[in-house]
Amino acid sequence: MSSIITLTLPGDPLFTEVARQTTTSVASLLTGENRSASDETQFIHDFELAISEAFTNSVKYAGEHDTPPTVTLTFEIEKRRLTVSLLDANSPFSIDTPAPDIESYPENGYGLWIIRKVMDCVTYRREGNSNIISMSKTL
Amino acid sequence: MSSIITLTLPGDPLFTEVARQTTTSVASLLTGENRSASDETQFIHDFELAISEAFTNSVKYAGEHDTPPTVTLTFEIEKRRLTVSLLDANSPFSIDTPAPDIESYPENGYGLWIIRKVMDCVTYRREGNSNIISMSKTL
Amino acid sequence: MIITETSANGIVIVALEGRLDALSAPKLRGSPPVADPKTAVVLDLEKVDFMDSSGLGAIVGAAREKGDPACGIVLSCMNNKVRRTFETTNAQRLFHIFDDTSAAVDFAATRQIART
Amino acid sequence: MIITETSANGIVIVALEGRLDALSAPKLRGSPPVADPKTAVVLDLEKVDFMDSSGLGAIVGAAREKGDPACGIVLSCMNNKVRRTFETTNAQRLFHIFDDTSAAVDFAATRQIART
Ligand SMILES: Nc1ncnc2c1ncn2[C@@H]1O[C@H](COP(=O)(O)OP(=O)(O)O)[C@@H](O)[C@H]1O
Ligand SMILES: Nc1ncnc2c1ncn2[C@@H]1O[C@H](COP(=O)(O)OP(=O)(O)O)[C@@H](O)[C@H]1O
Repeated sequence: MSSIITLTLPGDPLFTEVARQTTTSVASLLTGENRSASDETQFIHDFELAISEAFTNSVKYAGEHDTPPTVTLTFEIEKRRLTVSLLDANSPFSIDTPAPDIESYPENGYGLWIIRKVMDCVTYRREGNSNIISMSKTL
Repeated sequence: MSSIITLTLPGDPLFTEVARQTTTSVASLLTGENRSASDETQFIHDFELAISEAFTNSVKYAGEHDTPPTVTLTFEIEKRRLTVSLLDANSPFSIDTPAPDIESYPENGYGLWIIRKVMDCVTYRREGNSNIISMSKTL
Repeated sequence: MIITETSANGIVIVALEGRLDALSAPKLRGSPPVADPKTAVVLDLEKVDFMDSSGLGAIVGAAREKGDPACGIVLSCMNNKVRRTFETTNAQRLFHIFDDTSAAVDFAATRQIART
Repeated sequence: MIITETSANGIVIVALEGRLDALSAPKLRGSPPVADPKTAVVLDLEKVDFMDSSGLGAIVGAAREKGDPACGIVLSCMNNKVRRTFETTNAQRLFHIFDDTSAAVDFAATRQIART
């Protein structure tokens, strides 16, 4: 059986830290069962990083709306696996971005690449007017 | 204008730490504007304590149900004031508990007393089949 | 929460580390030196990051069951967070509280000799 | 994020403390020694608790605008969390990276002399 946690935040960069800290505390729930401390630290940090990227994107690409945007994070814990999904009301996008062309010293375009690199599995779907990006990793 | 954050957790003591850490990160959003560091620390800690008490009660008094219980926390930030409300589906109760009779070394009965002591304002209401306890404090 | 037991001058020192809440309070309550009514204990609270009323209740309840509650559990190294939980309930009145563990041990040892 | 500027051997050392993300990256990007294309900077990352791609982009973008990107910003004291962000994007290849700030300063000073 899995456990579900949901967190809804205003779509404002001020709340990125709440998204990260909640993610850190949820990811910590999976630790402490004879894994190496460095694997556990990496697991927690990788979620912190991925969620920071995804939340920042949801806020950055929110566009203009009548009502202030919100972002909903859903955490699903199944044994040693954590899946975090972010839902926003932005325009659709593709997660299959190219690797950053690092030699040209790019200032942007790293976010989705980093998410795919640090997670085991990343999926995207469109539901009604919402984007849902799901990121999962097993400890 | 106020900002609203909601967090829904399984009604299980394992998730108390997530409730506390999210509370800590939300309360931290109100700090950093020329308050003394010790006032800020106390403000954050008092919320951490109050939410730990309220969440523990929601879990402890959940009773038997067909579906696993959940607890929903709502955070409302208005300038220097934070209000945290907890919603559960338990039986109704009263928040006007007496002061603990400390000389008799009681093992229980401290929770609501502590919440009232460390918060500026605590209210209770019954909505449908839900209890909502709201706790607020100004930094 | 991590519970470490050592002893000095015939007194058991129980040092706590981490969070003392509804999840960990039963572990403290059930630890042999705390649960045994005849053992005088110094409880070192320095490394308690967080303590709520479930933790407080475990300490107060265990003290009640000791022969001499106020000397059965002696407290040391309370940090500000822990102090807040004690003070909002007036529970600090029930205990002898020391800033360092060795002073707490000396006190507990003297009391124990007086009783025997 | 707190940005502290000092200097040694004619090299500006910019030390960062806290979180380097979308909220704080513009502050780093706009700090005079980082923004000025002619100033060689040692960026001390030891106290960065967290860095995501917005922070990385600010550092990489600022380097691009320096006369000699690889020597315009020299990095020191990267912790594991920061290293992870650099390595997932291969951005560590763009920089000279030192374990301590004084070695980074020596390197930057030598390069600056070589250029003048
Ligand atoms: N939540 C989102 N809502 C709308 N568009 C998005 C979202 N996330 C990513 N995108 C789109 O995908 C592109 C690539 O994102 P990313 O790899 O994070 O790099 P960057 O944000 O720096 O461009 C963005 O430029 C944007 O067009
Ligand atoms: N969320 C809740 N749901 C149902 N009953 C509650 C809830 N919170 C408190 N109560 C009731 O109020 C009483 C007092 O609570 P409290 O002061 O926290 O002390 P304790 O839980 O130790 O009895 C509880 O015994 C319980 O009957």
